[in-house]
Amino acid sequence: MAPMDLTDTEAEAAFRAEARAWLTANKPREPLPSGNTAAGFAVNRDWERRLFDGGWAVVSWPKEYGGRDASLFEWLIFEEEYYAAGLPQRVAQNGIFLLAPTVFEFGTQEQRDRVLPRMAAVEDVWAQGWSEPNAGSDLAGIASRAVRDDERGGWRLSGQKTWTSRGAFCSHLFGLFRTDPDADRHRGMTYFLVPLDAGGVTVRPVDVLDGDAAFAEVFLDDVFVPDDDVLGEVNRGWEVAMATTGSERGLSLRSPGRFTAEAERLVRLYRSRGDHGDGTLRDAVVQAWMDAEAYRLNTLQTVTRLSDGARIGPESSLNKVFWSEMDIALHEAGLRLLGDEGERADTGWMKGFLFSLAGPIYAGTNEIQRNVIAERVLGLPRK
Amino acid sequence: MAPMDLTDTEAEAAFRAEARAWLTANKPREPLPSGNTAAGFAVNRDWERRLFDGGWAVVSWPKEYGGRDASLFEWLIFEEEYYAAGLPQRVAQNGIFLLAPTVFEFGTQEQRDRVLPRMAAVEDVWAQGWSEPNAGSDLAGIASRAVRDDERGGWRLSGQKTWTSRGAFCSHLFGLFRTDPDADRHRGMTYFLVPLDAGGVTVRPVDVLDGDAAFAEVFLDDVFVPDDDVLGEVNRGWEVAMATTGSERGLSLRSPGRFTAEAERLVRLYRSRGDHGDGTLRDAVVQAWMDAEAYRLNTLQTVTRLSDGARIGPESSLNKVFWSEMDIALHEAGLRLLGDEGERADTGWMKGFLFSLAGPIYAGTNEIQRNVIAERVLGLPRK
Amino acid sequence: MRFAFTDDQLTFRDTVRDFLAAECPPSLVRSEATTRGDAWRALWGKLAEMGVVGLTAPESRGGLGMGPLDLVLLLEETGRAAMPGPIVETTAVALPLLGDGDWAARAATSDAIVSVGLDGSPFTPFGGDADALLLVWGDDVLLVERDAFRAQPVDSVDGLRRLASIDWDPASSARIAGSDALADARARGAVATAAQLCGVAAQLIDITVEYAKERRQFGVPIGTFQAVKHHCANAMLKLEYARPVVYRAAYSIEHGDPSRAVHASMAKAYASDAGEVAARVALQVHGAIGYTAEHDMQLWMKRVWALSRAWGDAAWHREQVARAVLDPS
Amino acid sequence: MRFAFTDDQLTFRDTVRDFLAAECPPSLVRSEATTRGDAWRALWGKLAEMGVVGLTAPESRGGLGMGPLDLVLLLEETGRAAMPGPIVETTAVALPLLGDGDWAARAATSDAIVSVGLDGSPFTPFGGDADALLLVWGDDVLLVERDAFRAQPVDSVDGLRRLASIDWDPASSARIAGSDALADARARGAVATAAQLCGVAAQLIDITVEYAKERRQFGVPIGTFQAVKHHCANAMLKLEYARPVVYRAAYSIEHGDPSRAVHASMAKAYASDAGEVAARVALQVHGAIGYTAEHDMQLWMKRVWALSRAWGDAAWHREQVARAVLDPS
Repeated sequence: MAPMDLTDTEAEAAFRAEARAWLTANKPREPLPSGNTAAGFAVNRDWERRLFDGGWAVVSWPKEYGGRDASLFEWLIFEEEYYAAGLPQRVAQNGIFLLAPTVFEFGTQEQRDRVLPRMAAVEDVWAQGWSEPNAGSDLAGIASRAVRDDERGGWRLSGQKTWTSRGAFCSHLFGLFRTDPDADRHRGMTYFLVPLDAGGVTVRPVDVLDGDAAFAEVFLDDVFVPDDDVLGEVNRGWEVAMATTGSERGLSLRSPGRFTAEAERLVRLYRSRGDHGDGTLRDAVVQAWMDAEAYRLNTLQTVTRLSDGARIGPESSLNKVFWSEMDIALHEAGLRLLGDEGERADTGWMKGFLFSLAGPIYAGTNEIQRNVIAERVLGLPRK
Repeated sequence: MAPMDLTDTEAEAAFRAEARAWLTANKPREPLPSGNTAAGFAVNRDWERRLFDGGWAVVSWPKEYGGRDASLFEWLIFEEEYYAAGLPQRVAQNGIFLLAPTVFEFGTQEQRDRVLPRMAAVEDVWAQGWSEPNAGSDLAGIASRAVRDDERGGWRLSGQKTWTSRGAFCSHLFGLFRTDPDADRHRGMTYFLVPLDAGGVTVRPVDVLDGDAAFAEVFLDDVFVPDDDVLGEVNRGWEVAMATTGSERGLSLRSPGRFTAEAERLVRLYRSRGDHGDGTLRDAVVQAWMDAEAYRLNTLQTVTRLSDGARIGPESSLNKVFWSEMDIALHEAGLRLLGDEGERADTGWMKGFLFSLAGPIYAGTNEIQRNVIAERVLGLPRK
Repeated sequence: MRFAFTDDQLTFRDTVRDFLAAECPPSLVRSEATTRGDAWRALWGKLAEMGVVGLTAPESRGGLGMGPLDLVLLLEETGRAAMPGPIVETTAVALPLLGDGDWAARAATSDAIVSVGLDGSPFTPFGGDADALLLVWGDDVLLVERDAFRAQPVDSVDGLRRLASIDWDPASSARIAGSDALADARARGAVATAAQLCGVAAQLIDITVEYAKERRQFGVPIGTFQAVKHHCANAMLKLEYARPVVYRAAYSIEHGDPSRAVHASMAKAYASDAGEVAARVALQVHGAIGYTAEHDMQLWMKRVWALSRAWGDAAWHREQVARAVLDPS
Repeated sequence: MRFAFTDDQLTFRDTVRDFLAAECPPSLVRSEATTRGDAWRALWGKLAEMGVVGLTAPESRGGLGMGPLDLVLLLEETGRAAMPGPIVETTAVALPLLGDGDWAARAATSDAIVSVGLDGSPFTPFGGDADALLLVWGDDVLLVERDAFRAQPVDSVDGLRRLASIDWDPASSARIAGSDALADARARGAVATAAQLCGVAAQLIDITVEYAKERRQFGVPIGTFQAVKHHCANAMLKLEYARPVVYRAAYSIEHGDPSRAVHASMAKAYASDAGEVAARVALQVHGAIGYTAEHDMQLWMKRVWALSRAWGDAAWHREQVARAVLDPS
């Protein structure tokens, strides 16, 4: 094994320089709007298409699917440069970070060829269909069902998905449906890929705290989905889905670049506004800055392990708790620095604060994550 | 109802002046040693005897038992003056604050006459015998048993009590023993009064964090206790005992005077040491000072309610969580103010810190208390 | 020594609670919070008829001649109901400054809206709705009538705040009080806001406990999970220790206690913290549904985020206490 | 980019872990912590034979010529075992200052005990045991031999610290380094102590998890209660985020990174906090049995309370980071 080296290799440094140069030359002049409105979604989608055209949409994917076969470290570097350039989270993220790894692992060759290039090119934008009205923390409480249609060679899906991020603007949904109603709670589910323009699908936008329609409810009424759109084995959807929850909680959805960029913004705000003589605020700012850095270092450890062939395990729950609570604390510090303007609805810090509040809830509440840490990392008994 | 009045009445002011004058004239010249060693216990007992001789041992008790029929407000005033004079918690406390209210409520006239005056005069010093090796948070897990002895007119007690505060130095024990082994967990227990010099009793001192023998294990091997020493009804010991746990958690064991006096000490330490430019330390000090004051105010509300005829309910669990966590935070701030001397074993702040750490554990852990708040104050379902 | 409210005070509290339960439903709160509507004015008029708006005005000017201790429980109820209307600004702060002048009579009877911009913030609640504002110039408080100021709306995260930034002309304004009265006004504003925050927190806890009893996951109500229980218990702990601190501060102002400013700072520090904890717990226990704009809970949560900062946030008030308690005088 | 230790480093770590498991049982820790005994000296000698004591001394002086990155995992193991002995003072701090002098050889081979009093505290660990001390005079580091100082024992809450206050004579001492080396020495001391704290915290978590699996109340292991689970999870969270910060700081010192002092401060801040949380959780989960002197857990808990303060506490180190990151340079 090579010794520890926390600097870029020559290849990494070259990759970083290339990414930075491209982003500098190509990024939009004005800050991008929120992707949680119809108009904002379209603007972001255009930008992400440009990213694809430049070859930067999915750097870690194989070249044949639109990537550049970048290493995980290079992916981290790209993310750092991306957020340092002031760019926002991507509307394509749930597809490329959650669905795509599952398609690479469980999909057929035909599915990969059909799904991935269009996803990379933002021609299809994917929404996650996990939660239901009675399946939140208790994801295995999913009640939406799929009934076999042998005649047409597929399944008929019915039920309701909810809290679907940007569901009103996405073109496709990936989600779990119950295919064997007699099986145990964690069995008898199947992972389906569903076009949202299919007959029988109704999408209702749901506004969130900041007033944008960031959520949607998706109603499915006897929606036909062909066998080709079953991902992995029938009745093994739980195992297939769990492969993406590790990504969602841990590494990919929350790359450190976003937080280190936010932390730098916080430091700049501190320097321009001062701490009003409030030593606890100074301390909160430096803690937030350090936490972003600690998250980066922890991720570097994880990526090194993954590069050595390990798989991400229940320790991803540690990451989920850490980044989500850090993100809130960071934005709270920002609002405090704003002083009397801290209650304004229209600042980036308030928008960011409201967004951060969702962190401890989605992708498995932090209460569930702490259970996972206790039971699966530390080995405490479930019951 | 009279309007709110947060000042002493004339009678209260006179009472306060009298208490202060007596304490100033009579308190020991040197700070009292810890009561958790044999020698220290004796010194404290002598002082508490003097307190009794002065008529200040049990101010709220009836005159006939050594008190002065003081109101609850006067009791609070006495406690304020007592701790403000730099005096420590009393070795007699578990008797006068936990057992005595139970004797007043459930005891026979004969028991009151026999037990209370000797307790007030520190001739008998009582230890609490609740916990057992397998009955900590789960107090109903008590396994010590009492078997009927009709011939001698009493009971034979066997079992083990543990974490008994100052048990090695006390003369008597009050505790629960199982008298009906076939009853439900919370039934079939009886409340006994046990002299620790009775045949069959073995007491083993147990050292705690600061090295003093603050705990004891009490082994009972076929110890005879006459019927006269059953407090309340046979097999109703749980209900009888619960009457004192409210006191233990809430009001009496942790009168605000102790914390306001400690908070003033912390402020003096801050003034002499400064905060080393550490704004979070300054904030911690002022929070501790305010918390002691908030606890005093909360207690004044409670005492007003009690004076109006209410009984203390599950809200005592709020008090227990608050004072125990405040006490730790206050002493942590003190240790931080000490700077490099903060790790010294021989400071009052370290002693106080170690003592404070027991707070979230005894009298029902804070985890249990938070369950009680959720279930019995807020009405969340038990299961 | 007696730390309790009188039966009269409790009865008035219950009357206001019942009134708001009937007249200020969540649907009204929602429409006012999201549209900058005018429905609050009718409510304000009824509240004036009950004597609540003019509670602190002299009887000669149509008020009840009462003080902060009579008002504090009513303010808590306005927080519980997330009531729109400048009750803190008018009743708690402006009327004691206006004395027995004509503006006192007009404000007490809801004939005129009088708001205040005294807490050092550049934004004034109800600034665009007021017929007169009390504003600071140097160490003085000036009364500025409608034609001497212009109001530019500013969006707070809490639409009920109806903030505006004010452009005004001190030359055409009248001095009504000096620095001592200003200090007292700030204490009154802090304590009144603290009382509202206690009510907001209480309502958030109630909503959350009810949800935790009903919402089922893993086959049981989520309120059976110890983590949910402890979240709710922590919120209740903060609230129950904030309340007496707030009541004491109201008492100290009522009686001119020399430490009233420190007591007011304690009140605002505790209530701001209690509100923040209640809001966080409410959202976390509700989960995604609490994150939607459709759920009423968010209206109260946003109230916390605004009010916890108004008249000084918790850290600022702790520092005021620190200066009084820790620093050599 | 590669953030992992080499196989050699991990193997050495395992060797030391196995050695300490065999040679430094809790009974030894207990007797050393409570009696100021001399049993640590035999252990120290064996550790020197393994090369651990002299790890940072040049090979020409009997050392291994290694650096902080080779040492950091071993220090973590000494924390896990609560090992008595001046490994931070001698190996992490003194030897890099002693260079290739005679004292380096004597300290590396355990022939002499060399401790340091460089962190600004008036108390010096192993001050009464040392044959030589490195102490600060002005901006310089002086080597003070046994006959030039007197040591007065001071009791730490953690008996393993063997603190003494030192009375010494700068005139009969030799300057061995200046202010740059002193700054580096402080970074080395902070990171080494941080590594020990990670080990102490890891052991506290292990002990606590084992206890929570075995201890039964209400008919089930207490580790099934969600409150206990979340306590343990919180401790683990703090530890797992402290470790990479500590390792990075060791790397930065090893490579002379210009930010190494800031990285060292981050390391100590995180490790101190992680230790404090682990200690609190350990005690609360153990309950009364953890409060007794009879239970071994308290030995580790007391270690935390001493080491979290040694070389600067968390707040002090955060302020050092703040000065570097927030303040205009």
